[in-house]
Amino acid sequence: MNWEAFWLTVRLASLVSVVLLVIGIPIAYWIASSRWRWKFLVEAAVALPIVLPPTVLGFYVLVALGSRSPLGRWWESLTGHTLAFTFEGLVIGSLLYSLPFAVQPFAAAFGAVDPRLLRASASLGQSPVQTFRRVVIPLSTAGLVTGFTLSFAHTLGEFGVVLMVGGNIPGVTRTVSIDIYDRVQDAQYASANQTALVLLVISFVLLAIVYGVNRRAGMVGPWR
Amino acid sequence: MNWEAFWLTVRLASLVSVVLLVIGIPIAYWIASSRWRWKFLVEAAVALPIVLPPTVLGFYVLVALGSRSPLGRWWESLTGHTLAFTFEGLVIGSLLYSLPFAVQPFAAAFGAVDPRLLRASASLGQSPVQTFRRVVIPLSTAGLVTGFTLSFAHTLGEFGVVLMVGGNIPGVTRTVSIDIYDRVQDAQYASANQTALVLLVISFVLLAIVYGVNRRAGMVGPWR
Amino acid sequence: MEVRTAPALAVPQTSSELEVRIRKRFPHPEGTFHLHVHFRALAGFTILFGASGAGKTTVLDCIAGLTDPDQGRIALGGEQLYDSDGKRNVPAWKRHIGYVLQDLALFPHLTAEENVAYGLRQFGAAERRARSREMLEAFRIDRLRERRPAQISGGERQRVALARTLVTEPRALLLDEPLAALDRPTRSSIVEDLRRWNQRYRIPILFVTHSVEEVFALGEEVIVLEAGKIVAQGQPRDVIDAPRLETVAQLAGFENIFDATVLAGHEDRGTMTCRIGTASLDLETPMIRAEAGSQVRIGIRAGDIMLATESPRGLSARNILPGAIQKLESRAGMISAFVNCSGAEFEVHLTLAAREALSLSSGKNVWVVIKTHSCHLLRQ
Amino acid sequence: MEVRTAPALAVPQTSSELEVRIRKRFPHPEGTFHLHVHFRALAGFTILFGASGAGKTTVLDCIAGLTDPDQGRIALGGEQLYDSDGKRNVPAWKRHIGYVLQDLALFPHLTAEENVAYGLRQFGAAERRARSREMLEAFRIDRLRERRPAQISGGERQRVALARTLVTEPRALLLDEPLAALDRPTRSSIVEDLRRWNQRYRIPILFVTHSVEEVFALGEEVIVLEAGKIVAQGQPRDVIDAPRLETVAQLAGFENIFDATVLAGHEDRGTMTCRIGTASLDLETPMIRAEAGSQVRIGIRAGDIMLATESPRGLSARNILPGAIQKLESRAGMISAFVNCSGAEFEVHLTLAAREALSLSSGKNVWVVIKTHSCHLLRQ
Amino acid sequence: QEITVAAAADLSAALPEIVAKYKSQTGQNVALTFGASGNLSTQIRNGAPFDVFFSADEEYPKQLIADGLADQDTLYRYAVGQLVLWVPNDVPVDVQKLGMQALLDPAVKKISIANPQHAPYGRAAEAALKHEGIYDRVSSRLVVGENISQAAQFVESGNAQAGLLALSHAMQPAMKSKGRYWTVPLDSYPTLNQAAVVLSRSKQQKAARKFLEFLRGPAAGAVLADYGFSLPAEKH
Ligand SMILES: Nc1ncnc2c1ncn2[C@@H]1O[C@H](COP(=O)(O)OP(=O)(O)OP(=O)(O)O)[C@@H](O)[C@H]1O
Ligand SMILES: Nc1ncnc2c1ncn2[C@@H]1O[C@H](COP(=O)(O)OP(=O)(O)OP(=O)(O)O)[C@@H](O)[C@H]1O
Ligand SMILES: [Mg+2]
Ligand SMILES: [Mg+2]
Repeated sequence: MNWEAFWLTVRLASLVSVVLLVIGIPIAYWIASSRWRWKFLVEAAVALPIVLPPTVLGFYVLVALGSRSPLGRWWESLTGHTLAFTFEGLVIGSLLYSLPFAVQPFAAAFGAVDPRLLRASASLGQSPVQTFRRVVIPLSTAGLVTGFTLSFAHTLGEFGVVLMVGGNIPGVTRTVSIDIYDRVQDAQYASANQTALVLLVISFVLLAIVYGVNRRAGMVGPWR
Repeated sequence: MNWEAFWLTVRLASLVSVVLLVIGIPIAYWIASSRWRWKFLVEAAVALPIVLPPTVLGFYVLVALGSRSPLGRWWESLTGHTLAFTFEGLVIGSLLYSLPFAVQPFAAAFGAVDPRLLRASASLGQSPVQTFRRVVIPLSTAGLVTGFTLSFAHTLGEFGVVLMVGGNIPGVTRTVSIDIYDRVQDAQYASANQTALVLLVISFVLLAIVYGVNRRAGMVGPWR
Repeated sequence: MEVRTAPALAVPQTSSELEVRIRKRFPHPEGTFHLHVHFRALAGFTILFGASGAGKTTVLDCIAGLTDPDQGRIALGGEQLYDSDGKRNVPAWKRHIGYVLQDLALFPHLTAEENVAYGLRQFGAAERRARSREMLEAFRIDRLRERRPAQISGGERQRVALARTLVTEPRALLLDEPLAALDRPTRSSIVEDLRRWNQRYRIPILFVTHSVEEVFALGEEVIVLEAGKIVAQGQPRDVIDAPRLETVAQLAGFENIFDATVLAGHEDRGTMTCRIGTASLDLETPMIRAEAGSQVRIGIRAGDIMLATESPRGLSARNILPGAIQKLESRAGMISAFVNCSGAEFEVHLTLAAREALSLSSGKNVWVVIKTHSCHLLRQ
Repeated sequence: MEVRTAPALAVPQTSSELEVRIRKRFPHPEGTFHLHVHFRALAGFTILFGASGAGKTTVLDCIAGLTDPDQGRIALGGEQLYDSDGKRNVPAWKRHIGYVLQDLALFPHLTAEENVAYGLRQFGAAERRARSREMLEAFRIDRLRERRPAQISGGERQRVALARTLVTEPRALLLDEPLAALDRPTRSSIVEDLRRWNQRYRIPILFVTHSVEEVFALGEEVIVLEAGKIVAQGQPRDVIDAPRLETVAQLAGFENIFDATVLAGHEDRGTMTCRIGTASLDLETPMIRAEAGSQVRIGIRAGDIMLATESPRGLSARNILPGAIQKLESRAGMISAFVNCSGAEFEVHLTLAAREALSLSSGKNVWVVIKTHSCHLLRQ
Repeated sequence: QEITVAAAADLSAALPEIVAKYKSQTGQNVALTFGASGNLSTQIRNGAPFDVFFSADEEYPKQLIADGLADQDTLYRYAVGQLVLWVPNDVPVDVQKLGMQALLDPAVKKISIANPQHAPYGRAAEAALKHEGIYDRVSSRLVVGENISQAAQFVESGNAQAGLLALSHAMQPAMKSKGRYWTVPLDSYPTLNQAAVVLSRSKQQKAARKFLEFLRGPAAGAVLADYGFSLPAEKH
């Protein structure tokens, strides 16, 4: 059991899903509230990262962050090392790849809030941002939980991007998913199964906690 | 440009996302409407396939479909061949892997429908199933579109499971994502870039059509 | 509305009586709300009347099957809909009971016409269309038929909700303040429509309203709820015009309610004398079982009091009290006169015509004339 | 409600007048709805009155900033809120206008208390709590403070919505049928509260209602809307009690409206004689500019008509018509008598007291007495 | 100071053992990263912080040298890979006797190989099939794994009935009990030279070279042989 990889993975997934909460909410807010007629193009663009095979996306990210790209060189001149093959690089790659899993459910939930409540809030002197914070967000918890858990779980299992951008360096960028992959490749099935099982159980517990805390009320009404 | 792979991929992604619509809706309906206290455990379980690295999940699927598993033998006795390395096998693997991307947004949208409308529908003599069809589904389009596009786009880019279960057979199981991957591996960057670009453009157009048709109204209200 | 001559849905011709005997508790930290009612509603209008929060909507929810009672029995035309003993609980959508919800709950994704046609799934498209068009016309909202609920006014929405329920030809009808957002002419014409509907279908109709006018316009029977219990039941003229309870008198709009002390009884004429509050003013009221010295409350409608500008003679009324007009106020189509009689203030309603005839004005000395039987002794 | 002696929010002491001049069109295939109004509302109550769909809510939406007019100007206390020329359009949330929406729109995720405190973000937690508690008590809903909107009754919700808006101490107040779901005693006590509020704050209050009672209880000024236009404006006693338009008379609840033909004018006493419908019944009415033979409509309130059991003498009233009582009906606290005079049926309102005094019953011969000035000539 | 070694996936069993020996001798820590040789070389080009690169072929190291990313003088052919035809126990064909011809048996419905486009063993498999003259008759039954491990998984899970795999795989304990193999003659496919190189970017040139040196020694060679790698015939 490679606990180092576990700990790294959980850190990565938590960080990515929390950052996606932070940057996904404003993007989704814009998508849900803008009346720009070409908005649907932006919506389509948000979903694009996931249509590429993850290793290929990872390849492009690698090239973009690597020591031969301007971005990579700028970062290197700043920090002394490239973004690729670091934990920060993993975070960037995973963020890009999991973005749609956060943004799309958020936007769907925001758009479903009863507009009459937004009107009421404005008439009570609350600015759009306050209204968003005090009415839209609390009434969108199901969508927020969905986006959060999808991006969290997806980052746990993320493999292609992480492998490419991270380079599978123990303790720095070797996540559980790569670890399991390595074992399977190596025909160490027993230890692969064991690691996969532990990953599944821990993920299950984490997800169950999230869903349990944010218990859906169950549609009220005569659903018998 | 490998148009055969393209066509195959689009067929796969369409089939998978449509099937997920069909089987995801009842599952999401159950999640949204059940008042079973342990329901949250099922919700957590639905998200589990994505916490495994896709190739590893693919490996397990491969084992489950193979001639050494009961399921594989049963299928083989029925059809004369194993499910692995066939288009049907790809569909099964992708369905499993993309399930949470469909079910979770669906369930979130269903749960957000105003319960008073369900009461009104029941009082007008409509059974829960009719109510679901005539009220819940039409009021959940944003969530349905989200789940549909996420599962569609994700299947387009799916690589690990497809590679494992499909065996990369041209015209049968070689999808675009594998094709691009092969080219990158082979250092044919120019043709990889070109294929990736075509995939991105076509996906973008398809997604834009879906979002354009199901245009979000934009939150009504004084959002200035 | 025009009544269809050949309804495709069979109208139940059996005596359709609604029997309700239920208990339902909403526990709250500040005190449990406890609904406990037992009543029968025959075909025709039964008005549910009562203060805000009395439990009217909860009763309707239970009958419709949208809320489960804790215990009891609900039966319609002999069929058990709910029985906590027999463990029977017919689901709402199988009860065939029409219900116009207090918050309307129109389907936001459907046009007005589609909303109205929503419950007509059993018919073909043409029939569905014909029936809903007819109903929209009856409620004068056919011009809205292509619009969504967000694009019509509050009163229009209320009419769509009514039409949507009535068009399904239910076995019983539950109407929760269905006319609250309507103007007077629209309201009267819908009241007329409902009366005609009632004559045609003869089903039990439970009608919640706060309007005393609607009680009298529609009510064959009225049930008054207070804090989840039935406190009065009967014909409007008995329940509303001659209330036994102070709360009912308030709901019915009794303008004059006084504290009083019983002075003496007069067995011979079945009356007693009561002294109003601290004023040295005695009223003769109907007899009740109460000892001399006990405290009572007396309610008198402003419309039951007469004013005279000369001391009236030869009247049967036993209470003729001199006083002075304090002020006159215009009300809708009438005048309220406030008359001070030895410290007690009486509100008296007059028609505009009567004010002219008596040439009343502020400060004028008048006689207040009150019949014994206009003095209602109220329990608290 | 008890009025706070030291409000933390400065009450604008300047003459706060609301001026509204707007156009707004809702194009619909069946005909465009066209709102075009111009009015001023001074501090105090201005009632918006009009049939369902007349445009009342649209006016309030425009003033609140929740709907953009197509064109016009809205100013409050000298500040331009909207000006289509100057391209000024202050967003709703900066207007400081309180608005109780017709559909309430309580926040479903907040308790009653949190709903009420919602608009008080500028205060500290303690102050916020104190203010909302006080307001909840004033509206007698403090026991609900921990509950969500789904767990309270319709009338309770309405009171929460009112409290939520009033607690913010706005510069102007828009109330869209805020009392529609309330019982009579609760309604009167809130009317009292609102009057006191008005005396304290002296801000413009636009109040939409369908209740003539509320118009008279609150209205210093009333504006009648019809199909998006102002058709009458003034004090209730002029507008509602002496309407010039048939539609207004209907909204005000005029019970008797007849077709009539002008027979002759009497310049000397400023009256004219009209023949009612096909009945051979002549009425003397106030003079208007109309030629003999032209068609007019006449409205008479049931409360403005007197009944006499003997032929009245020495009365100034010029219309004394013999007839027979067709039927008597109980109304809330009064009696409606339907009297047939030579084929025309008059509805006459009597107090219960009057019925007893005259011992009226069906079939009895009576005289109907109508003053000239109770006959209102109506435009259509 | 630790050195980081990027190594082809087929060394994932052998290399840890060698590293353990090396550490007990010298106390030097060696971190191992396994991956597809193509991926690893792409990553090296983009700045991956590796010190030594063990490729599964000779091409990738040579290209790195040509691009100035590795030092020519450190290039070392550490092993030669061998191709075997592997058949699971439940497939009734006698591979020992039939050799490649076993693939024509109707019981063999699918044959797994690694991707000939970029995996050396895939290229070798293709060449061997062509050499045997049966490529055209079996090509419709080929399933392609993205690397040699995946090709092994296809047969091992029972989805393919035969596979052209690396000897190093066939010798793994997990595989040994499950099937039988026939070693494909070395002359039927181009030699699978596997080479290692020290990377120019490495800041620990000395330690890296020292580790490579150890690999030339008999201790490391024995371990490699145990895992099915034959030692190179000639040395640079
Ligand atoms: N879902 C609920 N959960 C808890 N308490 C409730 C719920 N619904 C209603 N109540 C409470 O039960 C009581 C009765 O409510 P109900 O809605 O039946 O009143 P109502 O007579 O219809 O009043 P209104 O005239 O204001 O509509 C009220 O005190 C209310 O607060
Ligand atoms: N958003 C909208 N889009 C189109 N038409 C609308 C919209 N809102 C209202 N209307 C129409 O404009 C007219 C005026 O509506 P409004 O809501 O102002 O009426 P109202 O006087 O408030 O009526 P009520 O007393 O029934 O509430 C109605 O005919 C209505 O159908
Ligand atoms: Mg109610
Ligand atoms: Mg309105």
